Amino acid sequence: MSKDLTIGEALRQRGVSRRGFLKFCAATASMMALPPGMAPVIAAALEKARRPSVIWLSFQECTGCTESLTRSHSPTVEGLIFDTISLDYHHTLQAAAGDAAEAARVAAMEENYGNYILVVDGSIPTGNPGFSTIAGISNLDMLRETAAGAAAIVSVGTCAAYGGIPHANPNPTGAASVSDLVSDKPIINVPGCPPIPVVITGVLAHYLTFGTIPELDDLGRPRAHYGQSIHDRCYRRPFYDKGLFAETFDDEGAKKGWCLYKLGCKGPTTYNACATTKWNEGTSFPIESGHPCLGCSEPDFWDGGGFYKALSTPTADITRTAVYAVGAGAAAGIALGAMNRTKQKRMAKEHEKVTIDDLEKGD
Amino acid sequence: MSEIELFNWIRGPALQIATLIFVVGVVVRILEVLVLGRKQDLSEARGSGVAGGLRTIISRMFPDRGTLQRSTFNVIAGYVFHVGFLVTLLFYTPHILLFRDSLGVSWPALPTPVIDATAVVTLIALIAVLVHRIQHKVMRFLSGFQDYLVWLVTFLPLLTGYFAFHRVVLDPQAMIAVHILSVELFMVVFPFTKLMHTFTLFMARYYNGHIAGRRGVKT
Amino acid sequence: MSASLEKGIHALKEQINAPVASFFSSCVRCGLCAEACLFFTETGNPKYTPIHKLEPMRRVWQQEYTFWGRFAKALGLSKPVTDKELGDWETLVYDSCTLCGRCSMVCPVGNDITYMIRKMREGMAASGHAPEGLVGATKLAVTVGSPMGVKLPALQAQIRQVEAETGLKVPVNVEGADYMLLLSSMEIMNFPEFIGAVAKILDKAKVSWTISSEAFEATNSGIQIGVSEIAAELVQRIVDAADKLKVKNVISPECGHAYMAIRWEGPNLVGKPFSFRVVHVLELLDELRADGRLKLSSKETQRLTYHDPCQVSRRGGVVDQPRRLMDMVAENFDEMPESGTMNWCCGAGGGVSSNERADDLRLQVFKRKKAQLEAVKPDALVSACSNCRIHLEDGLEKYGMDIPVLSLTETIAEHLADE
Amino acid sequence: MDEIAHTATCASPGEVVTGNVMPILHQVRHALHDLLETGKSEVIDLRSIPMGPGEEGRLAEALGKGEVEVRMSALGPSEIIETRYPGVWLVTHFNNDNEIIGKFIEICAIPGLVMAQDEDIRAGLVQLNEQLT
Repeated sequence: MSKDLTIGEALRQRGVSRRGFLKFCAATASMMALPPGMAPVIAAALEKARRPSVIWLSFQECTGCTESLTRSHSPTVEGLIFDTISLDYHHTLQAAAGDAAEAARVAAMEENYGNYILVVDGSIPTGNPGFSTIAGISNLDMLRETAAGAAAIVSVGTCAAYGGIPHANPNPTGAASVSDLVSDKPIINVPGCPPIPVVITGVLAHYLTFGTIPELDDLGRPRAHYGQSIHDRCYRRPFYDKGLFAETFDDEGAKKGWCLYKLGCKGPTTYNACATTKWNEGTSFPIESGHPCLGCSEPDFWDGGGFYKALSTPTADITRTAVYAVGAGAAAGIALGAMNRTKQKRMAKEHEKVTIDDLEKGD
Repeated sequence: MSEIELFNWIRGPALQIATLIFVVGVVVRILEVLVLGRKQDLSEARGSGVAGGLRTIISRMFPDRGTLQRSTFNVIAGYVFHVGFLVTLLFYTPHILLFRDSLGVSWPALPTPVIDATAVVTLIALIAVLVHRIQHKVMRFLSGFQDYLVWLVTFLPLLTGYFAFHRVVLDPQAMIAVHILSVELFMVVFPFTKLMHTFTLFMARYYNGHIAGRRGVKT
Repeated sequence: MSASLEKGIHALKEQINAPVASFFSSCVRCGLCAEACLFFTETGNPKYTPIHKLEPMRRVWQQEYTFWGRFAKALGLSKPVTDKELGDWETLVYDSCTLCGRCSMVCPVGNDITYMIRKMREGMAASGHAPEGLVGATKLAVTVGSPMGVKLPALQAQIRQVEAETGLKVPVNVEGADYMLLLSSMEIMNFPEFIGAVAKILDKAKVSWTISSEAFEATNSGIQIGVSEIAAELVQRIVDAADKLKVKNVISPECGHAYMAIRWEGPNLVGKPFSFRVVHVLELLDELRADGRLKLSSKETQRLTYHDPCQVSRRGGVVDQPRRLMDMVAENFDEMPESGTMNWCCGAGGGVSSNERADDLRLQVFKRKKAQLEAVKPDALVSACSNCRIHLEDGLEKYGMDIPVLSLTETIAEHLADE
Repeated sequence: MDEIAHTATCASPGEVVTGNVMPILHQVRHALHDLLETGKSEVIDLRSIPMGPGEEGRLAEALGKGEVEVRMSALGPSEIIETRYPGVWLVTHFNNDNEIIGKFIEICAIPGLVMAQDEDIRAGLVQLNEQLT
C-alpha cells in the first residue's frame, strides 16, 4: 500500500464503501470517547489524512500490550486503524530480523524524520545497560535515538507510561518510564496492564484525525478515556453508596453482584475506561466478572498494598504498633504518674503551716 | 519519592508513628491523672459517690434547661459537630474497614449519601463554631493558640475527607493521602491538647458526680 | 508576715490531685460556665468566666503534672506563674466567686470548677493575696472565736433575752444531750430570734439539746479564705466541745458555708471521721416532721418562695427537706424558675460578704436574684442561711423591692401547734 | 409509563441495577420532542454509559420493536431497528466477527447510514455503466 494514499483512499482501495467508512467513523468516534455528533468531522478529517509512519519499540515488557492490540485475526475497526498506519518497525510483528530490522527502523526514521509517531511499550532499564538490549543497542540509547526524530510518543502500557512491573519495589533494573527519560517531545501515556485496545487505537485515531495529541490529564493520559474513575462509572456503584458489599468471593453479596470495595477494589483511585468501554468488544470488565479492580492504569499499582486489601486499610501493621504503644504508654504513664504523686505527697509533707500571721506578705 | 511511595509512606510508617504518639500519649496522660490519686473522703456519705459518678457520666451529655436557653447556639452546634464527626468517623465503610483491619472489630456502615450529608452538616457546624468562637466575647477571651489549632486539626480531616470522597481539588489518590495525613496530624496533636477531653471527660464527670453523689446531690 | 509566691505555688502543687488534673485536661474552653455564673451574666465581663479564674492554677498543673509541661519547663519554654499574676487574680478568686457551684453543674465535660476555686484559694492565701476583709475575719475567728468578734458574753446576753421572750430554758453545756446546736455570729447578732425558734421547736419535739460555751461558732473563715490548717483548728474546737459534752449529733444552723464546713469538709480537715453526726437544722426539722414530732396549727397564707442557699442545697444535698417543710408551712408556695440545685446564688457567699471591696459587685450581681423574684412576685422570701438573708435584704433594699426575707426555721416556729 | 418503569428498573433476581435505564428513556423522550419541534436529530452512544449485566437488554425491551428493521452489510453487519416509538432507532454495528463495535440510539426520521451515499451511488453508476457497455 502506498504511503502517499490518504486514509480515505486506502480504505476505498480495500473495497470499503462510503457507508462502511461512515460506520467506521461512527465506531471510531465512540472509541475516541467523542460525542457521536463528531462522526462527520472525523470522516472529513480521515478522508484527507495521510497515513503516518509508526515505529514501535518494545523494551522491558511482556508483549501483553501488543497482544491486547493484535489478538484479533479479522479486520476489526482497531485493526483497520492499525492497517491504515504505516507500521515501519515492530520487532515482534515484523518479518524482518536482526540487521535488516534495524535497517528498516533507521530507514523509516530518516525518511520521516520529525514526522513519525513513536510507540513504546515496556520500561527502560537505567541500571546496567546490558539488562535489556536489541541488536546490541541498549534500550536507553535506542529510545533516545528514535525519540529524537519523533513527532510524538505514545507510551503504551503501564511499563512505558510509569515503569510498571519492572519498576516495582525494589526495581532491580532501575526501570524508568519514557517520560522519565524524554522531556522534549509530546508524550501520550496509555497506561493499563494491558491498556484497552480501543484506547490505544483511539489515541492513534485522534492523532490521525486532528493531527494533534488529545487533551491529557496530569499523568499524561488522554482525558477522553481516563477522565473518570472506574468507581464513578461502575455499574456496582449504587451498592457502594447503599453500603452493600461482598465480604468474600463466594458469599451472597458476591453472588448478588454487590460492591467489591472490601475485597480490595482499587476502582475509586483508578482512572480508566474499563467500566464503559469494557473488554473483549464490550463484553465485560474485571468487576463485572466479579474481581476487584487492581488499579493497573495507575503509577506503581504493583506497590499500592495488597490487591485484596481494601483501599482504606493501612499498609503497616497498626495493631502491633498500637499494642506496643499501649504497653509503652502504660509503663511511661505509671512512671510519670508515680512521679506526680510523689511530688504531690512531698509538697504535702513539706507544707509550711500557714497561721493567721502568715496571711500577709513578708518583706 | 513518587506519589505512590509518598502515599504508601503516609499509609504505612507515618501512620505507625502517628499511632505510636497517639496511643502512648493518650495512655500516659490518662495514667498521669489517675495515678495522682486523691485523698479518701472522711465525711459520712449521704448518697453513693460511685452511683453519682456513673450517673453524671451519662447525665452531663444533656444540658440543663437554663444553659440550653442561654447558650442555644453553642449547645446545638456543639452537638451537631460532635455527632457528625463521630458518625463520619465510625460509620463510613472505608473507615470501618480500617478499624476491622487494625482492631479486628467491625459494625454495619451507613449509606454513603448519609455520610456525605453528615459531613457537609458537620463542616458547616465546625465553621459556625469557629465564627462563634471568634465573635462570642467569652469564647474569644478564653481562646488561645491551642483552641484554634485544635479546631484546625479537627476540621482538616473532615474537609480533606469530603474532598477525597468527591474527587475534587487534587486527584483522588493525592487527596486521600492528604486526608490520611490530616488524620495523622490530628492524632499527633491529640495527646498534647484539649482533644484529650475525649477521654478525660469521663474521669472529670465521674469525679464531679462522685463528689456530689456522696452529698446526695444529683448532678 | 511570711506569705510568699513560693509558698503559694507550693500550696497549689499540693492541692492538685486526680480530679483537678482530670478537670484541667478536659476543659475545651466552650465558655458555657460563664452563662452559669451570675458574676458574668450580670456584668457581661468575660474575665468573670469561672474557668478563667483558675488560670494560674491551670498553668501550675500543666507545668508540674503533665509530661509535655514538665518537658517544656525543663527546656525553659514555659512561663512561670508570677506574684503579680496571683495578685491580679485576687479579685477574681475572692470577690467574684461565691463558691456557689452553679458552674460545676453545667460544665459539659463535668468539671467541678468550684472545687478547684476552693483549692486555688489555698495558694492565694499562702502567697499573701487574700482580701483584707477575709484576713481580718479569719484572725477574729481564730483569736476571738467568731469572724465578727462575737464573744461568749454577747451570746449569753442574747440567750437571756430569748429565755425571757419564750419562757423556755436554753440549755448550755449540758453533758450527754442528743444534739449540740451551733450558731453563726450573724444569727447571734442579727437574728437572735433563730435561737428562740429552735428552742421552741425542739422543746415541743422533746429533743434534748444544748449549746456549748466553748464552741458555738459554726462558720469557718479558714475555708472561705482557703487555709486548711486554720479551718481545721476551727473545726477541731467544735469536735472537742462535742466530745466533751458527749453529744450524738451536731446541728448546723441556718448558714450555708457553716454546713459545708462542718458537714462535708470537717472530717477531712481534722483527718478523721467524726464520732457524732452532723445535721443541718432543716434536715433535723424534716426528720421531726416525718416522725410526727413537728406539728403546726396554722399555715402561712401569703405567697412564699424559697431561696436555696448554695451550700445547703447544690453543694450540701439538703434539697428536698426544705421543700417538704415549705409545703407544710405554706399554703401558697411557688418555686422560682431554676430552683433547687440549679438555684442562683444571692451573690454574697464564699466569703464575699466579709470582703468590703466586693460590696458594689455583690449588689450589682444581685440583679440575677431580682429577676428570679420578679418572675414569681412573692409576698415574702424564705431562706435558710443568715448570710443569704442579710444580703437578700441589702439587695432588695437597693433595688427598691418590698419583699420581707424570712427564715424557714423561724417561720415554722411561728406556726407550731400548742397541744 | 408505569409499565416501562417496571421493565426498566425491576431487575430479575441476581441482576444489577445502575438506575441508568430510566434516564436514557427520558433523554430519548426529550430528543423526540426536539425532533418534532425543531427537526434536530440526536445520537446517544450507549457505550459511554455504565450498564450492568442485563441492563442493555432491559433497555431494548423497554424500547420494543416497531415497524422497520434494516440489516446492512458494510464493513461487517449492522442492525438498525425502529423501536415501538417511531423516530427512535436502535443501531448496532458489528465487525466481521459479529462482535459489537458500536451501539447507539438515534432519534431521527431515518438514520443517515441507511441512505445511499452519493459517493457509493457514483461508484455504482460507474459499475452499471461498465456492465452495460
